[in-house]
Amino acid sequence: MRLGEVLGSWPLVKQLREGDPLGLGKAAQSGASVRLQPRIASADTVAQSICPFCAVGCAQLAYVKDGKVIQVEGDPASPISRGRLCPKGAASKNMHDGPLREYKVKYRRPYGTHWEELELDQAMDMIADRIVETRNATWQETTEDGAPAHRTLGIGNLGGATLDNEENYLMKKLLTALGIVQVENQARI
Amino acid sequence: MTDLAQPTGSPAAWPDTYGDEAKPRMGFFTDTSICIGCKACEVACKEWNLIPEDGLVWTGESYDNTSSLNANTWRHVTFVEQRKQMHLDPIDVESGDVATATREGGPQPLRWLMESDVCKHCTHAGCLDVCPTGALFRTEFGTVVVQEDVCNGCGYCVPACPFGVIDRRHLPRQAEDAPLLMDLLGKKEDGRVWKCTLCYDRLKGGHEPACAKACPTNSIQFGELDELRERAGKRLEKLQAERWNGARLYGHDAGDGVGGFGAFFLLLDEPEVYGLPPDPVVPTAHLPRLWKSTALAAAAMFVGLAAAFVGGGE
Amino acid sequence: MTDRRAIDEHRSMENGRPGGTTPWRGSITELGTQMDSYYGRPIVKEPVWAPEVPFYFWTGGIAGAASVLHGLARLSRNHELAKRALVVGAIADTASPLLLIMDLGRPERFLHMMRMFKVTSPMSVGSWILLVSGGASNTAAALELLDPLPVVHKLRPVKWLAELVSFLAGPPLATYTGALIANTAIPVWSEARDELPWLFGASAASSAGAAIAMVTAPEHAGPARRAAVGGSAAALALTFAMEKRLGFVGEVYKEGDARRYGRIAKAATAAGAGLIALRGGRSRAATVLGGALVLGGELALRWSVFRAGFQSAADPKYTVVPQKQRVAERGGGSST
Amino acid sequence: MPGLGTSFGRGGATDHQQDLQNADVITIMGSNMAENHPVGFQWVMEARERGATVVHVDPRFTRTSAMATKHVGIRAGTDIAYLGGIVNYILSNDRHFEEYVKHFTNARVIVGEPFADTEDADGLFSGWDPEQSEYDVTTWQYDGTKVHAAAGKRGKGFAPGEGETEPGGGEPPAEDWTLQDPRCVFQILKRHYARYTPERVAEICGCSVEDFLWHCEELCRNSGRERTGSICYAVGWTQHTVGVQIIRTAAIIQLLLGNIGRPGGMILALRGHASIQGSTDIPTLYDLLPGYLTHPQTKDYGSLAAYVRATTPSNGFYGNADAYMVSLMKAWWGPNATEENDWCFDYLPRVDEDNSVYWTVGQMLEGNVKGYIIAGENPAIGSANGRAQRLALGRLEWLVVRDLVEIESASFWYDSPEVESGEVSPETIGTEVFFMPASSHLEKDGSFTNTQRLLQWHFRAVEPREDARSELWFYYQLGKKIQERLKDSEDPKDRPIQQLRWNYPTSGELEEPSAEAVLQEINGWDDRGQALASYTLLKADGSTSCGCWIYCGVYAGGTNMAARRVPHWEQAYVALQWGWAWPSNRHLIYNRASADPEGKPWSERKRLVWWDSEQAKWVGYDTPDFEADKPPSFRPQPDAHGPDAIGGDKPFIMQADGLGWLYAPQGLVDGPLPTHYEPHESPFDNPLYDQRANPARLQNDLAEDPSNPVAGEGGSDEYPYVVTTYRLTEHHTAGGMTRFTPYLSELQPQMFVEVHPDLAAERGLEHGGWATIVTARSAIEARVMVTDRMRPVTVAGKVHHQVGLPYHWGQRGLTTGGAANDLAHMTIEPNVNIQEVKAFTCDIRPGRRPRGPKLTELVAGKRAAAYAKRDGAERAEPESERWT
Repeated sequence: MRLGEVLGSWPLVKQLREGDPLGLGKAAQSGASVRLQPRIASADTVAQSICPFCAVGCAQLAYVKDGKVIQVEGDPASPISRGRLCPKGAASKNMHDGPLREYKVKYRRPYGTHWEELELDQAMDMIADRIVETRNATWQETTEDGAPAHRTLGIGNLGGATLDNEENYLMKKLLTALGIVQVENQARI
Repeated sequence: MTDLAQPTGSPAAWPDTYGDEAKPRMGFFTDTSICIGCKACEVACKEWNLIPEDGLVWTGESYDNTSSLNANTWRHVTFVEQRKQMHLDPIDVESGDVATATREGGPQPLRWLMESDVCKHCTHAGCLDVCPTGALFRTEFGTVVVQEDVCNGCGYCVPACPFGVIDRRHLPRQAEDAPLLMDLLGKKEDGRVWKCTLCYDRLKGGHEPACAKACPTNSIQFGELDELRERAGKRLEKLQAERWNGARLYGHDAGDGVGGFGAFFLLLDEPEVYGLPPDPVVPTAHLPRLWKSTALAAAAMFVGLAAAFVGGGE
Repeated sequence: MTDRRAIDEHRSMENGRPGGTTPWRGSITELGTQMDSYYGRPIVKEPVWAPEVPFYFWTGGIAGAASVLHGLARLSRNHELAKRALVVGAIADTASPLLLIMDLGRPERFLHMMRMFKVTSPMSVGSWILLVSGGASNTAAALELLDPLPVVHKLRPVKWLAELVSFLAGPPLATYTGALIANTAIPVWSEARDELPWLFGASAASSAGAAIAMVTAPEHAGPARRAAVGGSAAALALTFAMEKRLGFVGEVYKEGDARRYGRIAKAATAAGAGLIALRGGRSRAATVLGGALVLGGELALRWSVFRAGFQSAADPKYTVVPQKQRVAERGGGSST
Repeated sequence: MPGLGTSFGRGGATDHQQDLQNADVITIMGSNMAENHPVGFQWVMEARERGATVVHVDPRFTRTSAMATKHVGIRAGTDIAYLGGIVNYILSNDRHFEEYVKHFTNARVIVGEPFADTEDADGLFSGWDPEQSEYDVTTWQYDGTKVHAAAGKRGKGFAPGEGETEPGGGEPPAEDWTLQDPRCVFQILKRHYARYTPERVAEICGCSVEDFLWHCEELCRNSGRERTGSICYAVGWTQHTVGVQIIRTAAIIQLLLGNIGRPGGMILALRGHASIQGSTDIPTLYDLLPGYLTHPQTKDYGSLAAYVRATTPSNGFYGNADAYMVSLMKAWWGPNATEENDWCFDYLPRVDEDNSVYWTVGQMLEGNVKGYIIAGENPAIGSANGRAQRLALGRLEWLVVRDLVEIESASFWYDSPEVESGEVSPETIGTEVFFMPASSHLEKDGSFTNTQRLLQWHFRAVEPREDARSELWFYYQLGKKIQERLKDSEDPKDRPIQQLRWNYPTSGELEEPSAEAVLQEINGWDDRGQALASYTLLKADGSTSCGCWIYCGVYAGGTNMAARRVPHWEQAYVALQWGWAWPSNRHLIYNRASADPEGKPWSERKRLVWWDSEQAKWVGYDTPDFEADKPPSFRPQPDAHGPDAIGGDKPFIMQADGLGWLYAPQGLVDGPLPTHYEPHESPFDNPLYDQRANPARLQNDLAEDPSNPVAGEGGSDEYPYVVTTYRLTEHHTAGGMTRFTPYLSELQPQMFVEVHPDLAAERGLEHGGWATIVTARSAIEARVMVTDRMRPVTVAGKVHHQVGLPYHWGQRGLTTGGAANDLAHMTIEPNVNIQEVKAFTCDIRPGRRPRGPKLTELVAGKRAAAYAKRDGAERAEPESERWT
């Protein structure tokens, strides 16, 4: 770079040359500020989503770059939320990649005093085994007074209000077929 | 500079220094009469601007645990509970007389003020004027922004803000390439000053600021300042017709001590109740006179010292 | 923050927010009804400046006034005095920028001070003055000390020029710091805008005079002694005048650090100046003792003013009351 | 759900949130909408700006109250008294919308002789059986016929094979259009609420007569042809031992004022979880099958058809329930479900009267439940009586917890108040715990059903990291593994698993099943595999398959309607092209009622759906919730069944009689009409009747769940204050998604208790200090917030204080604190088995709670003192059914 250019890029010189004597405006603007763009402009993809907290059902847009969510904000097109979010909805990304989010299976053996590591697939096998065993051990074909039962009261399942309809459907379908009837969530309204 | 002495309502370096690049002056109108105090603005701001968490301190000051605008909080929702009527006299919603019950031995009057405070983006901004490095500057949108790549943390802007908005960040500095050999001089703290940028980057991309976009009830309104001022005037008339207790505009007047705010408010009580100065004046309004007096003082010192040489022999 | 320890560390960090539970003990609604500032929290922020700053005000003052004394001494052919004044000034001029850089949040960026020149910013103007004055006085001092070497003789014109520049930069260097703090929203500084540059100027004269007198033989140090005594008298007078005129806003000088340092300043300055005035002409020891007292007094003065600013920001009443008075005088509802 | 379901026919909110902007008066009660549904609240603000009156009735002055035209403070748990007073005001001043009431409600229907009202039996309805401590609901039936409700406990009063009696035509045989017959619903209603006078209301609820009358007048003056009003509620109503009946009272008001089915006229049930509506539509609930079909009980119905008859109305659209049911069985067991094997009806396990979550907790405590899976819920602090919940988890053999973070339900075995107090320790807890990291909503495809019955699709933004997986993945892969293990079994009990349709396309390395494929199965298809467009196409002959009949049409034409996102500015305000609302994309249900009996709009201002005689069909801004071509003049044949049995002037097409039910002859177990009862725990007697609390409420005998002594018993003075628990804007439910999130934790960083200054003075509490709140179950500590917002109420001339407790905190997360639910009891509402956490009694004292064993001592000591004072036995004989 030639000296002239160096001097020319010196805000002090700009200030005098470019009509900003007080140096309060453009002369003070740094190169980075000139080039500044919103980071969502650099997103690879934008996923249409829905807020996971309450049931108002605010529409969200999730901006993704290099396989990471870089921003979540309201979708103005929604007739319900019109792009607006409450503090929880606005914190969706903070919840999604929060400091205490867990990513590994944790196992605690009976009477154990600490968590142990466990491979996901092994955990799935162990859970499947537990369900089959407990179901066999607690199966009830009929009630004491001979009424049909076809069920186990030895296993229960709790949850659903925060899950997707499709997830609830598979949950209900599988557990009903297994004869597990204590399928509940707190949607008791 | 003299125009600083008599506020003109138009920023000193805008739009002229930007020529064709100049954009209409953008700002906020925060209408506290429809603020539900949800703090979505605080969170949306932090998410967008990647601002660090500001500490987990329960204050007991109603529902406000953020306490103030500072380097790590650029939107701050204030909460004030009062034994006051929301509306002065009977308001006439066709027949509904709000005050009746209260007058006839109903419950104590009670209202809960909530207001989302933010940098005022003053027409004449103390922080901007006193910044020695030009880190603070007036953007093409007429807003006041700190450039994190320039600020050297001299801290002059902090006491220069009549609203106590801008502040130095004391949290640990994030890894970033410091200039060659300058690491020796580096400090552990971030050390730079931060405040609302009115989402300068979003504006450049044609998006509205994060807080205004998130605001569920549109209490935070973003737009061209002139249009906002007009809207605010109409809004005040409506509220006064409805006898809202203490409704007033704050910072919309181009004739005030900072030449009007770029982000102004509709309040329901005196400004100081919300932690706002009743009559803010930009420090540099007095600067011309101050410079004169400084020059005189300098001269006086010179004369005084000279006097020390005359008389007294040796 | 991934574990509680980190959180607790963070919580304990002084990160710009007053924090803590409000001391109120009644219904928070009652407080909200009667409060005339938001839970008593500050409106304007306390400065973030560290102790380097008042020390700089002091060294900067010494540097500025010393350059002037040096120049005047040259004119009055008092080369003994001039030489010592030049060195004292140069030392102060070297300490000053170091103190300023140490105070920066990003010291490695000190050069950004030279990025622009802003008349609206006393700190910007001051930085340039300091650059010029410091450069000049140090050049002059270096050449003065190297003068015995014949090679340096060729550079005498440079030396004279440097001395001239430092001479001219002296007065503004000694006084601009008053303008710097007066040009803020801190009530006790801003309201004192008519006194502070004068006060700092006087203080500079007295402390420079004292410093130079201490290192100069009494027979040559007359002007320095007179500068110390006169400056001290002026500084004391201006302090009283300022505190009196400030009235309500000036009450912070009756509280805490501002009061403590203020009393030290007045006592030490008066005692030191008196000692120099009465005995300085004859006794070197008296000059050294008196000079030290004056220097200490002037440093305490800067500290008193510095701390007063913090106290003035911490209590919102100093911001609210005068402003409400203004509004009342204008006879208007506040900015509606 | 049954509150709305028995009244109108469907358990969902009757309208969409945006329509609130068209309301002339909005009553928010049992809800803190501004705080818990802030973005939905924008529509209330729109209405307010348009001049609508907004009234907030609540024990606390909240951020909602701050926005309302007026806040009316009442005593927690007195909602029915307040609403009943409004009913009385309407009826005694003839302010009801007469034409609407006559034509669209069952006001004119004559009720059978056996019915006796609470007025006659001092707080009990006819049919009360003190032995069983439950009602014989058949005594509440219409005169000359026996109808089914469209929701609620529908088997009740019907023998396994028995169906509705058949005069046919769905027309109740006995009616009086003059509404004068003393046994017609209208007159019964009048008599039932006669004693709910304004003075009585003020005395019970502790509000001022003036405020109450002002509210009544606002409601009445905004009813009729030109104006409408809306009511918004949430769990502030449901979480009571009379929760369903509170909602019923609101339904009665809205029917009398002629608001239901009309623009700006609704009951908006504000759900608190993203898919809480969806999780009842596709129920993860023990007593329901998808689409609100009753889950068969341990009775011998004989056949699927007989079971359908015994559990659903034969008229209206439930008349086709056999088609919905058979299609469901086809969706689950596909080709294996045949007419010959009665569509695998016997594959369905049978449920008892009560297998609800609280019953299960009792079973866990007694060691009868061995295994438990928790997915996205946190019972350890989110359910009533946290201590009992945690002890119950500790008595399982194995437990699976799926969540984003390590919630209290996963860490109970080493980090809980019981571990701290030394009651239990890891060494004494035998539960094997699997913590499985879950996917966030940004890591999976799927649909949520929001509070207005709108299905909205969300797309995966990124892949989940490491072991994190969706529930879709978990249950699908789990099913695969179980099928694998049982594939060779000869045991008939394994056949339902072996034959289960369980093949969904998967994708990616994670083998995530396709949510869209699941949605297609939910929507259903015909015998040619074509996606069905509407539930009206479902058949009982096995030719159609449908996983949830009310969702049929969400995949109409092979497109995912839930994923539609036509911007609101490109369509009318009803926004029919955004997502998809059940049923059949109808946003304002029962909208036939927006037109008068002749099919003409009641007024231009409130026009929505009307009969166009030219085109001979119903037209308007919304999808008509009515057979499009059924004219207003249509009258059913005497022997008609199903939809054909519903006249052209009957908007409530799910109901047996097509009418809005002011009086519910069936479906509810605790009364056909709402009646004020005190909460299970209350310091007050019932001023209306000797019957203090809901007689049908379900209590238990668990040692872990003792009750505080109540009014009338000695020792109630040990727990003199009423607690109400709630959420804050800044947190979500038990905090699993927010207490672990920095940006939200810093906004509300600590558990606190809200009290009025007078109570603070009474108990020596200091603002900013600490307080300990004690019940017979437990004690927790909280920072004290002294505020006028906790308005005291004057009940029966005596000032009464209430204590406010947010329930977001627990042991884990960035901010921790006492869990309010630890204080609550497990006595539950009889229709939906929900806990009563909005009103129970407590004591509050200054200072932090004792640590270690001293905590147990404090609670037990106080309980012993209270019980000692209690007359007679250690524990008074319970007056109602017990579920253990």
